[in-house]
Amino acid sequence: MKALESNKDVALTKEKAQWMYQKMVEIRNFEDRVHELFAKGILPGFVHLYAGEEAVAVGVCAHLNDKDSITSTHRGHGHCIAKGCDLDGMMAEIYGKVTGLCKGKGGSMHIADFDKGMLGANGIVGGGFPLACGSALTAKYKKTDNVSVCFFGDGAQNHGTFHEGINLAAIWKLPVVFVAENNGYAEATPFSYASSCKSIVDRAIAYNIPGIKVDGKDILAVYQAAEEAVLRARRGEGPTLIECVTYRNYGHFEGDAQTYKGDQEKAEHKQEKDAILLFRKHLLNEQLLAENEVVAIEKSVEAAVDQAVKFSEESPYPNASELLTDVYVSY
Amino acid sequence: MKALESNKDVALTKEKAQWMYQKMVEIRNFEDRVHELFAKGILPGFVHLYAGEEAVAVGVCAHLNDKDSITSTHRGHGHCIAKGCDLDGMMAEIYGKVTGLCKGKGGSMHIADFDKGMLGANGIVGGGFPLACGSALTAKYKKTDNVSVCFFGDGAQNHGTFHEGINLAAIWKLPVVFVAENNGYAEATPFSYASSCKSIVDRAIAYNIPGIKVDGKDILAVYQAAEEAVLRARRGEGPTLIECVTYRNYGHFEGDAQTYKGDQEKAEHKQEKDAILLFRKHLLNEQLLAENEVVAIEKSVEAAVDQAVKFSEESPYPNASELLTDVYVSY
Amino acid sequence: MTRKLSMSGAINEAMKLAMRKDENVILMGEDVAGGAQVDHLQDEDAWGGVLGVTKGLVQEFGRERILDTPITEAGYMGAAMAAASTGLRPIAELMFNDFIGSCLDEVLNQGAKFRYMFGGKAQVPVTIRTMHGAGFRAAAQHSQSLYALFTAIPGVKVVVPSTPYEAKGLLLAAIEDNDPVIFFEDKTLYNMTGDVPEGYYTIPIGKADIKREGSDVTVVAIGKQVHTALEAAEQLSQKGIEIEVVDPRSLSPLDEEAILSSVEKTNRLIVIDEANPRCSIATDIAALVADKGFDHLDAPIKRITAPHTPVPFSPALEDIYLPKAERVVKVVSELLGTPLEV
Amino acid sequence: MTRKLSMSGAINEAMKLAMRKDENVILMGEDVAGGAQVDHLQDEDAWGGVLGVTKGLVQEFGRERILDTPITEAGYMGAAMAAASTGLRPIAELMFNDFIGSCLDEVLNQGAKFRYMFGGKAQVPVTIRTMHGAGFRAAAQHSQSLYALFTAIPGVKVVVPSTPYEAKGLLLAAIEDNDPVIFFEDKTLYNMTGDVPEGYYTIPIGKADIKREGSDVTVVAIGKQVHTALEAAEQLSQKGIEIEVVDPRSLSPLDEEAILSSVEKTNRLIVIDEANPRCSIATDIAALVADKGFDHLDAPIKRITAPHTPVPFSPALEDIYLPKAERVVKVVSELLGTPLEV
Ligand SMILES: Cc1ncc(C[n+]2csc(CCOP(=O)(O)OP(=O)(O)O)c2C)c(N)n1
Ligand SMILES: Cc1ncc(C[n+]2csc(CCOP(=O)(O)OP(=O)(O)O)c2C)c(N)n1
Ligand SMILES: [Mg+2]
Ligand SMILES: [Mg+2]
Repeated sequence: MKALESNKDVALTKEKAQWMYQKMVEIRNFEDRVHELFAKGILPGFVHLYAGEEAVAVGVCAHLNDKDSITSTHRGHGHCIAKGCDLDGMMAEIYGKVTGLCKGKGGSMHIADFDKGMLGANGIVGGGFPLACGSALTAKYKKTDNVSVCFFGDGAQNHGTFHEGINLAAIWKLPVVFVAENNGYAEATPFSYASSCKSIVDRAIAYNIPGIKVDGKDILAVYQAAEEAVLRARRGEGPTLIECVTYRNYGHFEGDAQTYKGDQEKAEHKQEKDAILLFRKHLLNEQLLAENEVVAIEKSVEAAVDQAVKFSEESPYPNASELLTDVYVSY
Repeated sequence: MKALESNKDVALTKEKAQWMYQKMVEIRNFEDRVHELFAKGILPGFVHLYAGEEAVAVGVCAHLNDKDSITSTHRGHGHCIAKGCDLDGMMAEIYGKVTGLCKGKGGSMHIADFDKGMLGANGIVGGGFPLACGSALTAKYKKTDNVSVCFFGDGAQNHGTFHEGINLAAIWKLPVVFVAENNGYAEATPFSYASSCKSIVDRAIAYNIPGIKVDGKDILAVYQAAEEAVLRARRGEGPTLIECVTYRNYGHFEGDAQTYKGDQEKAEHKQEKDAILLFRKHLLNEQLLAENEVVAIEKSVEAAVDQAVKFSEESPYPNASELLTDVYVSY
Repeated sequence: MTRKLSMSGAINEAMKLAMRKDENVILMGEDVAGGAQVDHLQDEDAWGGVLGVTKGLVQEFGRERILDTPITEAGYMGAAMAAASTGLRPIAELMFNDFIGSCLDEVLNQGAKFRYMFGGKAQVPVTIRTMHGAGFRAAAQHSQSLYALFTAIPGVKVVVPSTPYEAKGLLLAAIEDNDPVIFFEDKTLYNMTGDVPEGYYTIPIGKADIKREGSDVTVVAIGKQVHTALEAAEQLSQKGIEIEVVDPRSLSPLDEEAILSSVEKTNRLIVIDEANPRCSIATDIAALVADKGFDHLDAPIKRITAPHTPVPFSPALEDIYLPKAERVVKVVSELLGTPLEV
Repeated sequence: MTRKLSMSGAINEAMKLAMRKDENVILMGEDVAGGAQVDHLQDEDAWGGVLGVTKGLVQEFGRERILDTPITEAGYMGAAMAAASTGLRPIAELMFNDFIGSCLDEVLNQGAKFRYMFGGKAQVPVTIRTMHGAGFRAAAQHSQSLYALFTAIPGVKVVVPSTPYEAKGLLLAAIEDNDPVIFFEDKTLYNMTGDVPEGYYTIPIGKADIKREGSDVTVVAIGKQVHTALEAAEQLSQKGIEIEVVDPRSLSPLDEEAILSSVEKTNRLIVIDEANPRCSIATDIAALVADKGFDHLDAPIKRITAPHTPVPFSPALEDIYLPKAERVVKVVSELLGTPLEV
């Protein structure tokens, strides 16, 4: 593991620091709000929240532009936000409204925004590995210097597509960064039970590619590891595997009683190990942002999420005719 | 890699040595004959020959009994013979005759003999990994000390089922021995192109299991590695990955012009690297068998293969009624 | 003794009874217990299945028989096939039938073909339990009804129960069966309750059930759609139209006899199937009757199905995606030449 | 200019033309070139596909566009889907359609659903070429005809050509299409020759072709079975019976119009399909006509298919597994009430 605590010599511009903090807070706020709305019975469907893992999506996406692409998971809201998706459109999608990013046809597990390089949340565990290779292949073939990032969970890395995707990326030297979000559990099953390796990065050697393990609660560590990997990919040197050790604050999906978690771990991840609190402290200590600037971000995000909810509530459902659009219907 | 030349301190009983030599010669002879019959247009279908790789199947199966099971590949004749399948029944199966081991319904790619623990050749590359876990699960659950061996090629180890199967065997400590037959090619595609690892055993670390690489032309090296792995499995300590570096003397399937092979490699594998010639020399040098005993084996095998062909030629095809047996037909 | 039980309770009970009866029956799947190797959950489950259907099994049977698997559908499904062919009688849970994309080979080319391809040498007594169906706001990848895909595969049997009573008896029959059986559970029916006898009983696979007798139109309905048909039957009955609701219960084998003799009586056929319409069980049953029942038909064979689109997420769209009683009423009326007053 | 070309030659030519026309077209698959990174084969192929269909492409287009893949169907098929949705137009070869078991998810839940599930945001212009069909002595895992499985999936199109001319024009149309298209090639037809125009042309997907006109019975036949039907037509014609042979050419979309208007003329329908019979394209077409063409039908709809078993290896069994012209002649005769003299 490269670093389990902040690498203090990561130099962030103020602008970048601001962006990163804002995105983290957006994710947290958005997810907390979705949690409430779901509890109230307002939101339909399966919802998997990203709260607690913000440092991963944001630390990685800090290195990407709109032409770079990411593949995501069932737990995709954080990736969407970090990649620049519009909060209104996201929330409306989760509501199933026609103003959603996918016209309400996708829902929480299928938010996509190709203009932002967000290739889609994915309800199929392991679905992203081959897809990330595909967008990377496009980049390589067209000789752009764009990269693809594949976010995936500790559970997903036991799926066959992990193996096939990474091997393919490795032999074709595709510009992919494979980012494991090791939150310790796949549903109610611990990583340590389901996976024969001690660390996900142990598997990098099977593909002869670099593996970096970092504290996924430490956004600077994630940022630094991702920088290395993204640059390597842009240089045409092939894929990297990054393991981010993290934790999800909520259950697997909304409704999960989480009996498999220990009380202590739950508590500490909400306090001393909380990625946002840690980053906030860092920003203030290093005087990258002043207290009032931080608070301003927090306030503006709250307003933005309020607005997203309002937007969604006021938006209409799709028309019945939408049932038959966006697909070739053969009868 | 453990040993690229014979480990001279492998102690074989005379009986074992005899059995091993006989099985190797049976495989070679059988395959050479199938090659001829196919060339003459007598045999139908896709046929993949095992000649050249005898030391692997025989060196491994030397440690197995009829209650131990193996899963095989499209290149399955050698595994069948090493596991004790009847030559008559095998040849008749390849002919599509009703006296075949599967009544002619399976053919070369689907020879199975459950009484001998041969769970079936398999036309699907990578199909065997999960299956080997299944028979091992039966053994573990029933608390027998039986093991399962999964034979697979260098091409198969890039398939997702490799990853899923080995991880499952590792976490459940299933009694499986995974035996890679690295013959350098998957069809016309070199191992070094398709696989991001330098050696297949490099992948053992991803599953936290022992990996042993041996010269697959050296039956004693294979024998020794397999012994260790089989005993480990019987003791309930879980799976092992063995990589046997080998070579197929014929093409991928009958009809392959093999333009991708080098002339030199082709030549040397038929001579100085030939597993049977090497073992023969060893047997004579170490006086495990006398020249006349070796020759007697060779003669008897030739007769047995002649007999298998005769048996097959004289056997009838299945009756039309067989079309609808051995399956639930729902109309 | 019969008491009220939910569909999921009935399925749970069937597994318990099967496991008590035969120690070769094991259960494997993702989080079928949950919390594997979590210290405080050694003899307990964290989940007992994603929707709790296998709850409590690990308490009784322990973690040697209730096996949590990694997210490796191909891995454990293939293992189930070979475990079955070497002496166990596994129940393998494929959490959502949509995930068959990750393990089709293990069914299509392995388990389903062993017996035939090996000339009768192998048998594969495996039961795959899987969730299907729309209406749960679970979107395109968690709402499909893919039973036609399996019905098309020779060598496997396909069961789609519509009531708790039948779920229990058919699941026990599936577990006893020596061929692979795919057992479909509509996730939106889990909470539906019904009378379920205590104790062990089986319902033969391959026998349809007439859920309501009638003489005007035969309505064959699959799974949850049996209830749509019954709802329509009530409404129609008030107008003096009596439809016969046939529940095939298993799609492979299909009780052709039952369908054909109902059509012989009613001379009209409608099939209700919430799956996509092409190459479906609805077309299968229609084709059967268009051949062997042709002489008894007085009207075109109608199919009421989902449209040929993925399942949309938005409640507004998903609600119109599924067949509805009103639509059945309308089609029946049209078929009988008694169009509805609007 | 038109000249004789084999089916595989026509398919090969179509790929060449597509790749010359659009540099976003690439080809990927196992050994589509072969010999990757073998020193003496840098600009040459070792195989050009397992049966030589892609032979010579690497010479013209190089190894950046003709991509040999590892044996990782899920890996490269998923890559093809995302490459397609990000600007390329890949042709992905699934060597045998039977191998869909290793990559169904990439089609079923990914490529096929992107456009709808993402509200129209994505398009997936991918063409999957794949071999199917029995008769090659390739046994149960290499002989299936799985087009029904794909036809059942909303979002993908399915093409099954029966002649070299159509193979070329339909493949070019498939590559131009912005939805995923699965293109089925019967391996036993590769050597069949026929007239094929030079140059670039497309045949629209969704238009059936009347392969022979007739007024007595409509025979819809799929792929190679078109030739079985034509053979039967010759024999029947000598007895004065004229069957109309309809080749749908694409199964999704299906040219319902063409089938229905043929039945309107002949009043009788037979479907010949070598796939297994349940939930098949044969049932699909039968169901279509039993609904929308019912009023024109004078006789039961017959299906001539494989039995509901895996494909047996033995030549003795495989030969009776497949539909035969004699069987078609027999069924036609029975349908017309003119049983054959034996
Ligand atoms: C192929 C497939 N199998 C199973 C599931 C059900 N499922 C959804 S999320 C999940 C757990 C994923 O765990 P992990 O990859 O660690 O991601 P996390 O939820 O922890 O973010 C499972 C089993 C699925 N969606 N797809
Ligand atoms: C899933 C699947 N993909 C592709 C094939 C086609 N195929 C048959 S054998 C083979 C090569 C296998 O190579 P390897 O595993 O090295 O075994 P070898 O032939 O060298 O013994 C391929 C690609 C197949 N049978 N199954
Ligand atoms: Mg996780
Ligand atoms: Mg090989």
